Amino acid sequence: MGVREFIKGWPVYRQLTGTDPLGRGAAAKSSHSEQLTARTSTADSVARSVCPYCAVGCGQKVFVSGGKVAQIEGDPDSPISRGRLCPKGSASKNLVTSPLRQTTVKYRRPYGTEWEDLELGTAMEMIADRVLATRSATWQDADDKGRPLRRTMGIASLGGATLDNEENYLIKKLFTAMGAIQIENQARI
Amino acid sequence: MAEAHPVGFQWVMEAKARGAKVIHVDPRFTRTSAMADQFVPLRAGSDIAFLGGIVNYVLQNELDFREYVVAYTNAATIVTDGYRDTEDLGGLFSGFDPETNTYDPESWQYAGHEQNGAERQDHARQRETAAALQHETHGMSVKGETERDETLQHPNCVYQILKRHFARYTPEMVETVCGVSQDAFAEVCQAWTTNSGRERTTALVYSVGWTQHSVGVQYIRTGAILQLLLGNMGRPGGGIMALRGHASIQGSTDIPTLFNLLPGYLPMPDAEKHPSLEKWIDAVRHPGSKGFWANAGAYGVNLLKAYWGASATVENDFRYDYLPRINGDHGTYRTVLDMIDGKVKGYFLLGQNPAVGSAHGRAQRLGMANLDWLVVRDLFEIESATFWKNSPEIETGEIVPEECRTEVFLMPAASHVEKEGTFTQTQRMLQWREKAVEPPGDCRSDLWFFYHLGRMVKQRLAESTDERDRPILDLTWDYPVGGERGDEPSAEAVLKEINGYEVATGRPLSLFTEMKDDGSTLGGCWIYTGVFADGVNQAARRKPGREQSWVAPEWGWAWPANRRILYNRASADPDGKPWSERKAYVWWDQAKGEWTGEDIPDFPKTTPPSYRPDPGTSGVEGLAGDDPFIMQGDGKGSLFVPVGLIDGPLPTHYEPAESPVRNPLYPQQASPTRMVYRRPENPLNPSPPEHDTDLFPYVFTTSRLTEHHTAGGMSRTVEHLAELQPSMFFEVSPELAAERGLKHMKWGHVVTARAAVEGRIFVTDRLTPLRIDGRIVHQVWLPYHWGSNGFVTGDSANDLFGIVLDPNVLIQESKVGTCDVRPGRRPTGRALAEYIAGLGRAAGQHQAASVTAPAPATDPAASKPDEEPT
Amino acid sequence: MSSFYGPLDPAPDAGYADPPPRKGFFTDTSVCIGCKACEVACKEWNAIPADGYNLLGQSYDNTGGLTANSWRAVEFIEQPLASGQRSAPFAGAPTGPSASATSAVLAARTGQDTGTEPGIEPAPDPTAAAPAAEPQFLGMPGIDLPGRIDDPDGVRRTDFRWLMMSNVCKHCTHAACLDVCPTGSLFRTEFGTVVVQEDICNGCGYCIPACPYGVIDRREEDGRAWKCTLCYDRLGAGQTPACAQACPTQSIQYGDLDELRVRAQERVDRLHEVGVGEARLYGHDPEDGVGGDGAFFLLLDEPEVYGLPPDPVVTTRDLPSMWKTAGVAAAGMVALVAAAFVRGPR
Amino acid sequence: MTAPRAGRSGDGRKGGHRPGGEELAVPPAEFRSYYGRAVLKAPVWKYDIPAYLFTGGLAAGSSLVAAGADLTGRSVLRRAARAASLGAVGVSTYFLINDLGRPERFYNMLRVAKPTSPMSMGSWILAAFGPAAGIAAVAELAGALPHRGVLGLARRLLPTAGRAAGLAAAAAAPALATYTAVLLADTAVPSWHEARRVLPFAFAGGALASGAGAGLMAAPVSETAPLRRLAVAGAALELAAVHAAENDLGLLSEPYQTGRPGRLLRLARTLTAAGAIGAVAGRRSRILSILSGAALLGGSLATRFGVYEAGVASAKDPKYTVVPQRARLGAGRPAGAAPKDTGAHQQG
Repeated sequence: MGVREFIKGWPVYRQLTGTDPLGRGAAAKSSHSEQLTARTSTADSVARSVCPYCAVGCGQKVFVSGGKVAQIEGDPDSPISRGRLCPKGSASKNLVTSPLRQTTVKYRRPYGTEWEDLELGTAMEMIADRVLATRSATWQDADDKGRPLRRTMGIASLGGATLDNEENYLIKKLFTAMGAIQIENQARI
Repeated sequence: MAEAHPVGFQWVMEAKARGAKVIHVDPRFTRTSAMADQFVPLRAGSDIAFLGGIVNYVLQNELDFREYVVAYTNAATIVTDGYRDTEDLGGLFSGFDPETNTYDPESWQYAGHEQNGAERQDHARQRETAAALQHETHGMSVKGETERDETLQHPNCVYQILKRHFARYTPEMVETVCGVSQDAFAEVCQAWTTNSGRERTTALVYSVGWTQHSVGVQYIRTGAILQLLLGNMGRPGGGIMALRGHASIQGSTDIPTLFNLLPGYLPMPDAEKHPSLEKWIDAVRHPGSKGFWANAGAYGVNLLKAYWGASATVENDFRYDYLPRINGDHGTYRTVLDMIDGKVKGYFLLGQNPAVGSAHGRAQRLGMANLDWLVVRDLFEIESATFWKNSPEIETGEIVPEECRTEVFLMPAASHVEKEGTFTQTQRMLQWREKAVEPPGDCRSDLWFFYHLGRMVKQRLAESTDERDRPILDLTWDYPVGGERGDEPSAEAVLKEINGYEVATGRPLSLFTEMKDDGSTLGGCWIYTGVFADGVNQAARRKPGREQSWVAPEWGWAWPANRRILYNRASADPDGKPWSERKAYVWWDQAKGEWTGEDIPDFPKTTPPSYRPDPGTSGVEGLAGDDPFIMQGDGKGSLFVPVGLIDGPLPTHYEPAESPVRNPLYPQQASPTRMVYRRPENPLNPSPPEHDTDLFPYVFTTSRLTEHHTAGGMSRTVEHLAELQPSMFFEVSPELAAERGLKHMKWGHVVTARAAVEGRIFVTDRLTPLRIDGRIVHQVWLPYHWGSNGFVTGDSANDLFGIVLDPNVLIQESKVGTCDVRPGRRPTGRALAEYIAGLGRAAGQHQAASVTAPAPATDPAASKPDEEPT
Repeated sequence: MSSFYGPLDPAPDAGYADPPPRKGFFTDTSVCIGCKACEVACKEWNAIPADGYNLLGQSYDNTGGLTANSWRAVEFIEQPLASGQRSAPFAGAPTGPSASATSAVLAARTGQDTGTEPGIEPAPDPTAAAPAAEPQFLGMPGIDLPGRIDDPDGVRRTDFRWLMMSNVCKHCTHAACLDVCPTGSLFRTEFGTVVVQEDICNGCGYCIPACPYGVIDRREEDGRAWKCTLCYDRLGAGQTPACAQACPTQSIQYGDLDELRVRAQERVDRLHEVGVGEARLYGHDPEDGVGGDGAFFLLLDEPEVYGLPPDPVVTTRDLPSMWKTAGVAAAGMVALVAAAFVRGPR
Repeated sequence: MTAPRAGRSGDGRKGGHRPGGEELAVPPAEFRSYYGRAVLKAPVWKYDIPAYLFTGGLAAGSSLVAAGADLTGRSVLRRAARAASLGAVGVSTYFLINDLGRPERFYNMLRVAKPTSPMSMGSWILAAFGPAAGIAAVAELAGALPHRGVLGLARRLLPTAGRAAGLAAAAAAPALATYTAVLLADTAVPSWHEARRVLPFAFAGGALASGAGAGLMAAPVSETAPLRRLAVAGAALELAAVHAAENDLGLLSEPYQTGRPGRLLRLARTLTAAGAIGAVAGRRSRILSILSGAALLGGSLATRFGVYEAGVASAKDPKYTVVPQRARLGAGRPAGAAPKDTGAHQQG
């Protein structure tokens, strides 16, 4: 930048030569302000989503830039919510980007006093082993009158009200096939 | 509603702006009250008395919408002679067995249907298995043909029974029981009735705290009776709206992760009642009943086909024998007690935090501490994952990490933007979410977790010849995988299976009526059939609301068949014409010979209003042209429920399991059929007529704050929410503050026989003492969002509750209890355990005498009739 | 028309040729449900840090007011007053004098660490918050509460209302913060709003005492002044500010200021019709001390009850006379020095 | 937790329990507020700014004294005053930059030239004054330079340049001394804004008194006769103006009288009066002159801190915001109805 440009860019010069002699508006505008854009307009992609909190089902638009969630806000198209969100819905980006989020598997061994790290794959293998072992150990073929039960009472599950229908479907399907019946969720609470 | 569902509340504000009167009934003045035209404070646990009073007002003054009531409800139906009401039996209905604390509903049947009751052999079992939750949805299984007296004069007709039953719910009684002044009560009665009828409708909105009572089902029943009497069901601006609290809690009931249900409200087979496919199907379709449940065979077979695919054939009853059987109470509370007893070894927690969110947190945590293994899948390190290191029981020495053997896997979950799939919101609408980003690190969707768990289990058993492994090996589990990591199962493929398709061609079904019971179609959840109609993901539809009609049928997809208002045939008169132009919604188009309107008609499309079935016709064809309640066995709205409820055919005010007052209405103190678990770790506070009820003289209730979400796992962990309500506090009236020496913003604690919970005291005019039965009753309110983890921490209010359940659905009473409130912080460490134990001992002295006599309890977190004359 | 005072269209005055219509907020407190969506939406969009986990005891207000880290702040006011349109909520309830006075005093003592300066200070004189003397309870627990039965005045808690308001920067027509800013960091945008330019602000702090509403504030770890920008970036993209978009009940309305003023007047008229006589507009009048606010309010009580100044004035109104006075004083200095040196002996 | 509202009878509530227990000039104010919290934000400035108010005034006063000394041939006084001026303006600059939230961006102060911003004007004034005062002070070093070469040239030119610069600084000085009064008054801080007609005189007087005081301490008694006159005049002006602030602003005088600012201003009054008297009485005593000068400086310093803190106190208490505005509305004189200055008092 030459001196001339520097001078021309100097707001005092703009005050003296432009329409804003008092330097309170146009003359005082900074380069940052000149270049300001809404990150919602420059997002790489927008996903149509639904708020994860209560059951009103407000529409959300999830703006993504550089593979990261840049903004989550209400979807004005939704006839349910008309673009509005409550404080929880409005905090959705904060939710998914919270520094407290767990992103690795944690393991507490029996009688342990601290978490340990575990590979995801290892954890899955261990869980599968335990499910089968427990199922085996607690299997009930029939009741005392000989009526079939075909189940285990050793494995229980709680949760699903915050999950997708597809997930609940697989959960119920798998547990039912395995004979686990104490499958419950918030609807009972 | 403004507190917990602010965005939904915009529609109430919209109605208000157009002149609707908004009435809010709640123990405490909330954000909703602030916007209401009338706020009615009442005692937690007294809602049936309150609503029953309105029912009585309607009946005594004959203010019911008579034409609607006669044509569309069972008001005219005659009940068997043997029926005896609570009026006659001191608060019990006929058929009560004091041995088991259950009813034999034989004497509640419609005249001529008496054998109906006999079918349900074991009433205690009914209660244990939450059979009513099944009935809730597979309809009242009564025969289609009933004896009726449309003059409503027959002494045994439902209308007259109703009138007698509610006769004692006078304004004076409402005042006595609820603490609502007669003036305020009259204002509500007048508003509700004058705003209902041909030209106007009134909506009843409740939050699901209503269900968290020992008589929760009957709360909602009372609302239903009132709305039916006033002709507010199936009509725009009317109805009963449950404001549910979790993004897909409706979906998790439709496609249930519940012990007693299979997808589409099909019952889990009972070892005793459902020995065969046929028995199972018949239990649902109830031969002789009218309506769409008649096709239950197709629904059941399609589910079995969806589970076991090619292996499920007509010859093997579609592998019905692969289904595990229930034979009792396997609900979450029973299961937790079993954990304490060492009967349960492994536990999955899927986005659920019972250590904070379930009643009796201590029992929850002690149960978890006695497992072999626990898998927690969550976004955050929730309290249920860390019970072994920082639960209150660590402090009291009840859990010692070095002695607690539970192996814990904390598996990070994908958030709602990191996976695709559908949520079903509170109005039964499915909305598809697109995936925005990949989940970070080891975070995975539950779809991924269960798909791969299933795959690994199948692999491990591949060589098994054990017959018990066949259901796993034959399970269809071939979902395509993809995504950036290449191993994410396709949610859309799962949704297609849920929707159902023709086995031969793969063509998606458009409606459940296309389902066949011969194995040629399959579908995982019949009520969701149509969500993939024409091979299009209908739940992903996003036509802007402003570009379509006010019903907005092209946004998402609502079950069944994309209907937005259930039973909307009732929005037209018996002749098929709208009750009024203002309230036109669905009507009969004579020229086209079909039902039409703003919504998808909830009725056989071409069945004219004048249609009358031949005698003996059942099923869909059995529905007369003016039978709008097409899922009920008689096609009528049920004022009186002869079948399916454990605790009586009509709502009756019983005191909550814990109450400071004697039931002013009946000698029977609390619900006689409530589920009580009498165990050392589950002591209950004494209630009248037990002695020493002044140990716990106050009523407390809990609810949500706008700024937090349930057990706080998704809000205490979010700094922009945590800062808005950073600390546990509880609210008392100035009068109670004076009585107990409580100071605003100072520490105080609330105690029950189970726990002591501390927080900052808020002294506020928003709570008021009430005059109940001649004495002053104070109420305390607590939010229940805090626990030991997150940006902000605090004691958990749910620790205060014991475990007492509604017998119909096995949901706990966690919206009302008795307590004491004391200034200062609670004791800590072992002193806390001793403190509680002392309270428990004091309370326990009074338990012995009280098993059936009086138990009490309930009240509403929020019940709000909103009236919307639009 | 003065650039310093009175009605004015600020954008052209600030040198914008042919600017878009002036934008603003109309915050209708009569429909505010106090959900705080505005606070959160604002923080999310503008990447504002949390400002402390402090329970204030001011009803549900744990924000405490506008700071550099809270550009929207929802206030809660519990009043034993008639609402004008409702049944008395506690009529017939067996209630007595309220202890709210005490409560308010205690709440007022609470300070808050907001990570900003000056942030939220405790009230200098908490008793000023008290509506009435603390009720005297005799301390005798029983069926009837002490002080209730023998209440000679017949004072019973019958009426009650809970007022809520989302406070925000007013975007004054004559904005003192902007006027006094020495760097031009605070400037008037083409939309007529007042915005801090974060690349310019050097944290001199002058804007803070200049604001007649106590809005603008400095972020401690950052040193710069921050406040509501009316989402300048979103406006530029034709979008609605984050708070207004989120607001579930349209308590916060965004739009062309002229239109909002009309809408607001209609709303007041409507409320008056239905008996809410206490409804009044605040900051809507171009003739007021700041030339009208770009963000104005419908209130249900006096402004000071919401912590708003009842008759704010832009300090710059008096600037010409102040410069004049300073000139006189300066001339006096010269005269006195001259006199001192010229006159008399050494 | 009801927020501010009127008592049951419908009147306002008690507002003023005064800290300190001094006599109230006005009856306790009745007003309502939001939990008693401030309407305004108090200034965030630390000690730098009140200190700068003093050093800026000192620099201005000193440069005026230096110019007078220069023109009247009092070379020791001139030299001392020029040094004081440069020193004071240097310290001032440090204070100003130190107080910034982003000190590295101090240069943005010259980004614009805004007559609406006293701070902007002040920056330009300082930008003019500082170099001038610097050259004037440097010129005093001329005598130490060699006689030849470039520095010899400088040695010859510097006295002239020094005089020119000194006069230039003196020309800017009155603005430097008084703009700070406008800087304080041009805020919403009630007790500052209300004192807008007196603060410039207080600061002008203070600048003169401190300039004179510095001179008294540095110069031999032989050269200080003008300073003694100036000290009396400056002190009188300062005392009169502060007295007006303390008494003529109605409720808004209260912060000047009470609490810490009240104590500071009483100290200032004592010091300033003593300094003025000492200046006159000590015309033959170097020691007394030095003490008088110190008292004047101290008095000026205390005045600035007192005035500053009074403003802060007035901003922190909603009473001072609400009550006068309510009174204005009650009298039918809202700000909007009165385009002209309608302060509750007219003092000069």
